[in-house]
Amino acid sequence: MREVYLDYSATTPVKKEVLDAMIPFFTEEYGNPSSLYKKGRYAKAAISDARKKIADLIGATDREIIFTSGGTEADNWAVKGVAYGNKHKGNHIITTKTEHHALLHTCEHLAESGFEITYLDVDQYGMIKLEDLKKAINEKTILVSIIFANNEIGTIQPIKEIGELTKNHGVLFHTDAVQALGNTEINVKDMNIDLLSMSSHKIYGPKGIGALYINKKVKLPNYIHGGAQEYQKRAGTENVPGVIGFGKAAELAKENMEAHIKKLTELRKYFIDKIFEKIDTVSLNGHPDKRLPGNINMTFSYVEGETMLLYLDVQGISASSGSACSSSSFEASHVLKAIGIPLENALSSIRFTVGDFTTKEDLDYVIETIVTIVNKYRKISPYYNTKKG
Amino acid sequence: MREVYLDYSATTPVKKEVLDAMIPFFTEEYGNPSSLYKKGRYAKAAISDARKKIADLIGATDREIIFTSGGTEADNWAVKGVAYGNKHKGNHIITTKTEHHALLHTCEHLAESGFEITYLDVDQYGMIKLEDLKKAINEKTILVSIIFANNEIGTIQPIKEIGELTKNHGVLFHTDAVQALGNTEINVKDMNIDLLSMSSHKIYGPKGIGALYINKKVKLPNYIHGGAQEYQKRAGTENVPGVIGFGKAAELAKENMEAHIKKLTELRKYFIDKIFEKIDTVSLNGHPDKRLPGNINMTFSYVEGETMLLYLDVQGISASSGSACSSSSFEASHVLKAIGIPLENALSSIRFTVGDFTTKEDLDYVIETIVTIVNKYRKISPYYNTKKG
Amino acid sequence: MFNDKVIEHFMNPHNAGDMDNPDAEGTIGSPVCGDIMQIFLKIEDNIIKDAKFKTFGCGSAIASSSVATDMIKGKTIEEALKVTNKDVIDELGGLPSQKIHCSVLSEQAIKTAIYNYAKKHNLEFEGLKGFDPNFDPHEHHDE
Amino acid sequence: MFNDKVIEHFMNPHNAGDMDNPDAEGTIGSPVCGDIMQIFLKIEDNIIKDAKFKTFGCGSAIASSSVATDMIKGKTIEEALKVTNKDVIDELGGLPSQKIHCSVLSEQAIKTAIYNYAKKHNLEFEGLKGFDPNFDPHEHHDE
Ligand SMILES: Cc1ncc(COP(=O)(O)O)c(C=O)c1O
Ligand SMILES: Cc1ncc(COP(=O)(O)O)c(C=O)c1O
Repeated sequence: MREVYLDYSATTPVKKEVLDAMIPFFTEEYGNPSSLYKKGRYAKAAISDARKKIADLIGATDREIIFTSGGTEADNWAVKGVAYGNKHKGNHIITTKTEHHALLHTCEHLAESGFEITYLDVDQYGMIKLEDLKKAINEKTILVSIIFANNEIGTIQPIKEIGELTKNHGVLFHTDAVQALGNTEINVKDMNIDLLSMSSHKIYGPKGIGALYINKKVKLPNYIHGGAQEYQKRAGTENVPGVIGFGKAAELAKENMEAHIKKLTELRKYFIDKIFEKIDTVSLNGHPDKRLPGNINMTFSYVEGETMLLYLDVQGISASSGSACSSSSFEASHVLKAIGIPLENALSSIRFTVGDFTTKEDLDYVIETIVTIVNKYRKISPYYNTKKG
Repeated sequence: MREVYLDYSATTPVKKEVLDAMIPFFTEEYGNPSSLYKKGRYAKAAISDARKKIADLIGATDREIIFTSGGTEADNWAVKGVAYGNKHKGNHIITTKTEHHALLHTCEHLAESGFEITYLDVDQYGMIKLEDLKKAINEKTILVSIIFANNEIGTIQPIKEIGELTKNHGVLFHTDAVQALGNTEINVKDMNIDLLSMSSHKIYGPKGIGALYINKKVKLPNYIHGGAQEYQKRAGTENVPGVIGFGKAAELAKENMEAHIKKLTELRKYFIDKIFEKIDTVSLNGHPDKRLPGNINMTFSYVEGETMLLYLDVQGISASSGSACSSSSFEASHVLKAIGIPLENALSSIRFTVGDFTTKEDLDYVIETIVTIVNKYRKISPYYNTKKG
Repeated sequence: MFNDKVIEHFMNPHNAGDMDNPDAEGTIGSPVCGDIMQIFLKIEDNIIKDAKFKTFGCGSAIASSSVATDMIKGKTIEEALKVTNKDVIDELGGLPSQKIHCSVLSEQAIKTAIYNYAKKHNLEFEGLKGFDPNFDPHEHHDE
Repeated sequence: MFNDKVIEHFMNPHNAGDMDNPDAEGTIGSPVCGDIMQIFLKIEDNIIKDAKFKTFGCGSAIASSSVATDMIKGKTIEEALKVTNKDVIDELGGLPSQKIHCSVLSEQAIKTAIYNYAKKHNLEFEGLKGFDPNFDPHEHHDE
C-alpha cells in the first residue's frame, strides 16, 4: 500500500544529509564540549559551527543563539524569563488566542502567580489587528508574544509591523517561530524581534533540540541552572549530535528556502483546487495567501474528523486534526474557535501539511481517498441528509 | 598514537547496539508520538518500551519515569518543583556541599527568592553524617537532596539510610543519581527515594536525554508547560531517538551491571596500585571502597593539574580535573575543598574515570605517561624542591 | 489502537443509512458534544425486523452501531433491550478505553428508539425501567 | 587551543630548573592563586648571562617562561626590562585569551628578580619605574 505522510507540521523526517552529519558524534566524536582535551574541543568547535548556521538562517549573530531541548522549552524560557526578570517593571503580557499550547499553558501558569495576560482576538483568517495590539499595550506591559506562523491554520502574522510597534513602545517582543522557520523569510534585526523560538524537528532535523534567539541587548534570567554551558545561559551537557543535526538542517533550509517554498506552495494549491473541484461544502481555514507554504486546513462538513483520520490512516495516509500535541484527545481546536468556526465544522476539519518529500502522485492518491471517505460517511451523516436531502 | 579516553564520568561513547536501536527513528519511524496514525502509534509504543526499561533499572513503575532533556533539567525540576509546590509548608531545603552544579546553582537561585538552604558538611571521604542530617531537619524542611554518587571523587552516600530518615521525618527525598545509574544497585522503593535524576549520556546512551523518577505519591508541579506529552507532566515533542537510545542503554546497563562493576573495579584498583607503587607523595581522594567502580581521583602533589592534563592530552589521553562543566575554567573544585584538601593539592588533582572500553594496556600507557609527567614537572616545581631537596 | 474487526465494521459498516418509514427512531447526542447517533427500527409483532443507523461520530461509534444493529435484528424488543454496550464491545473484540463511550452511544440510541416506540404505542418494557433518554454518555464513561 | 610552538615549549621547556648561586631571584604568585613562578638570573656586567625558571603553573605559564628566559639571555638589564608579555606572546605565536595572564606572570617574575637585584645592589633602572612587585596578574587580565 502507498504510504503518504502529510503531517510535516507535526514533525519531519530527518534528512539523510542531516543524519550523516550527526552519526560521528555518537560513537566516535563523543567528547563533552566542556572538556579541555582534543575530543572535547572538537565537539565544541562543531557546536560553534552549528550555532553559526542557525544564526545565519534568521539574521542573528551566533552568540545570540542558545540551544534548548526544543521549541517548548524555548517558549517557556522566553516568556517566563521576561516575566520573572521584569516583575519590577510590570506584570502584563500580551499574546493571542491562537498560540501553541507551549505558549498558552505557560501564560496560564503565569496568570496563576499574578501576571495579567491579554489574549488578542484574531479575524476570520487568524490575523491579529495591529490596532488591537496598540490598544492593549499599557504601562505595565512587559512582553508581547505572538506566534510567527500558526501551526494549525498556517496564518503568518505581520511580524515586521508588530516588531516596529513593540519597539516604539519599548516593550519586548517574543515570537514562536517554530513553524515559520525555513518556511518564510525571517530576519530578527529587520523585524525587531527580541526573542524567537525555534525547533529542529520541524525543519528535517532531529527531535529534542531547539533554540532560543536572545537579542544581545536583552537580559534574560536563566531557566535551567547548573554548569557553564551555552555562554552560561543554559546548563546541561550539550546534546551534541542534536545540535549538529539542527545546524545541518538549518544550513539546508537556508540553501533550499526558495525552492522549498515554491514547491510546497504549488502542491498546496494543487491539492486545494482539486478538493474544491471534487467535493461540495468544503472550505479552507486560515488566510488564502499569507500562510505557511505547506499548510492546508480544510473543513469537510458533515464528516466527523476522527472518522476521516482513521480511514486515511487505514489507507496509509498520515494527517492530523490540528496540533499533534492535542490530537490524542479529539477536541475542537482553540484556533478554529478563535477564527469563528462553529463546533461541528471544527470537528470536521483536517490539517494536511505537505513537505519536501511529498509528490503530486501522493496528493492524487490522498484526494481520491478523501472523495471516497466524504461520499461514504456523508451518506450516513444525520446532518447531511437533513440539510441536503 | 594511542588514544585513551579516561573521562567516562564526563560522558560516554554511545554503544553500537544503542545507536542501532536509534537509527530507524530518525529517517523512517519519525512519527510524532502524539499523532493518532500508525507512525505516531509506533513511536509512542517504542517510548513506552524504553520507559519500562528505565523503570526496571531502578525498581520503579513505568509511569513514574518522565523523560527530560538530561540530568540538569531533572535536577532543576525536582528541586524547584518541590520548592515552589510546597511553599505553604516551608522554605527549608537540605543538601550537601558536594553536589553537582546543577543542584548547587539551582539552590542558589532558590536562595535568592527566599528559600533557606542548608549545605551539609562531608567528612574526609566525602560522606555526609546521618547525625548532621537529622539535626538539620526542622519543621520548615520540605526537601532533602543528596547526590547518590559524587561525580568528582566517586563517593557513594548511604542512600538507604537517608531514605529511611527522610521517610520517618515525612520530608521528601531527592537524589541526583546521574553518576550512580548503572554503576551501583538502585532501588527507589527499598531506598525510599521520592525523586531521582538520571542522564543517558553517562551510561553509553545519547546526550540530551535524561529522566526524572517521580514516586507516584508525589505531586510535583510541572516545570515545562505546553502539550500533553509524558502523562501531561513534561511538555514538548518527545526526543524519540534519544528516548529509544536511553532505553536501550538502560537495558544493557541492567544486563551488564555485575560484569561492568567487576571490570571497572579491577581496572581502578590496578591503576591506583601501580601509581602508588611508582610515584611518591600521591594520594587518593574520596572513599577507599564506597565509591563509583570506575572513579579514580588522585592528587599528584607539586604538579599543577592543568599542566598534567595538557601533557596527557598531547599524548592522546583524555582525563579531567573534576567536573566537565567547570573544567574550561581551571578552578579549585568545591568538592575537594569540602573534603578538606588544601588548595595547592586540589590544583594538583586529576580525575581518571575508566569505562567499558578501557583496557589494562590503556592504563599501562597512561601510568607510564603520568610517571614521565610527574618526574618532569616536579623537577621544575618550586614547592617540590623546597620540601624535598 | 483498533483491532481488525473494529476497522472492518468502521470501513464497511452494516446497516448504515436511511430507512423509509421506520416504526421507531431514536437520536442521541448533539453537535455540541461532537457525536450524534440516530437509529431507525422496523418492528413487527414485537420483533425487530430491520435496523439502520446514521451517525456523525468517530470510528468506534460507527463500528459499535454496525455491530449493535446486527445484534438486535431478529430479536424481540425485550431481547434487544438486553444488549448492553459490554456485549457490543465483546462482539467487536474490544475497544480502547477512551472509546468505551462510543459503544454506550449506540446502546443508548437503540434504547431511545424503543423508548419513543413504546411512548407512541403506549407500551411498557421491563428493559426500559430506569432508562433516561437524556443520558449523556460523555459524563459517565470512565477512562 | 594551543599552537605547536606553545606545545613544544611546554613539553620541552628551555631554561627550566634550579640554578646554583643565582645573582638574582624573583618569585611571583602563590599557592593561593594557583600559580607560582620563580626566576633565577646570572648577571655579569649588567648583562644577563643565564636565566632559569621554576613554576607551579599551567602549560602556558611554562611555555611563556621558556620563551621569556630565552629572550632575555644575553640582553642588558635595561633591554630585558623592555621585554613585555606581548613580546612573549608574539614569540609564542599567540595564546588563548584566557591564558594571557600566564605570559604576564613570566614578565612579572623577571621584573621581580631584577627588582630584587637592584635593591640588593642599590641600583636604579629606568625600566623598573612604577613596577610593583606585589602586582597580581589575576586581577588585571581581561577575558
Ligand atoms: C508553533 C509551535 N510552537 C511550539 C512547538 C513545540 O516545539 P517542540 O515540539 O520542539 O517542543 C510546536 C510543535 O510542536 C509548534 O508547532
Ligand atoms: C552528578 C551529576 N549531576 C548532573 C549532571 C548533569 O547531567 P546532564 O549532563 O545530563 O545535564 C552530571 C553530569 O553532567 C552529573 O555528573
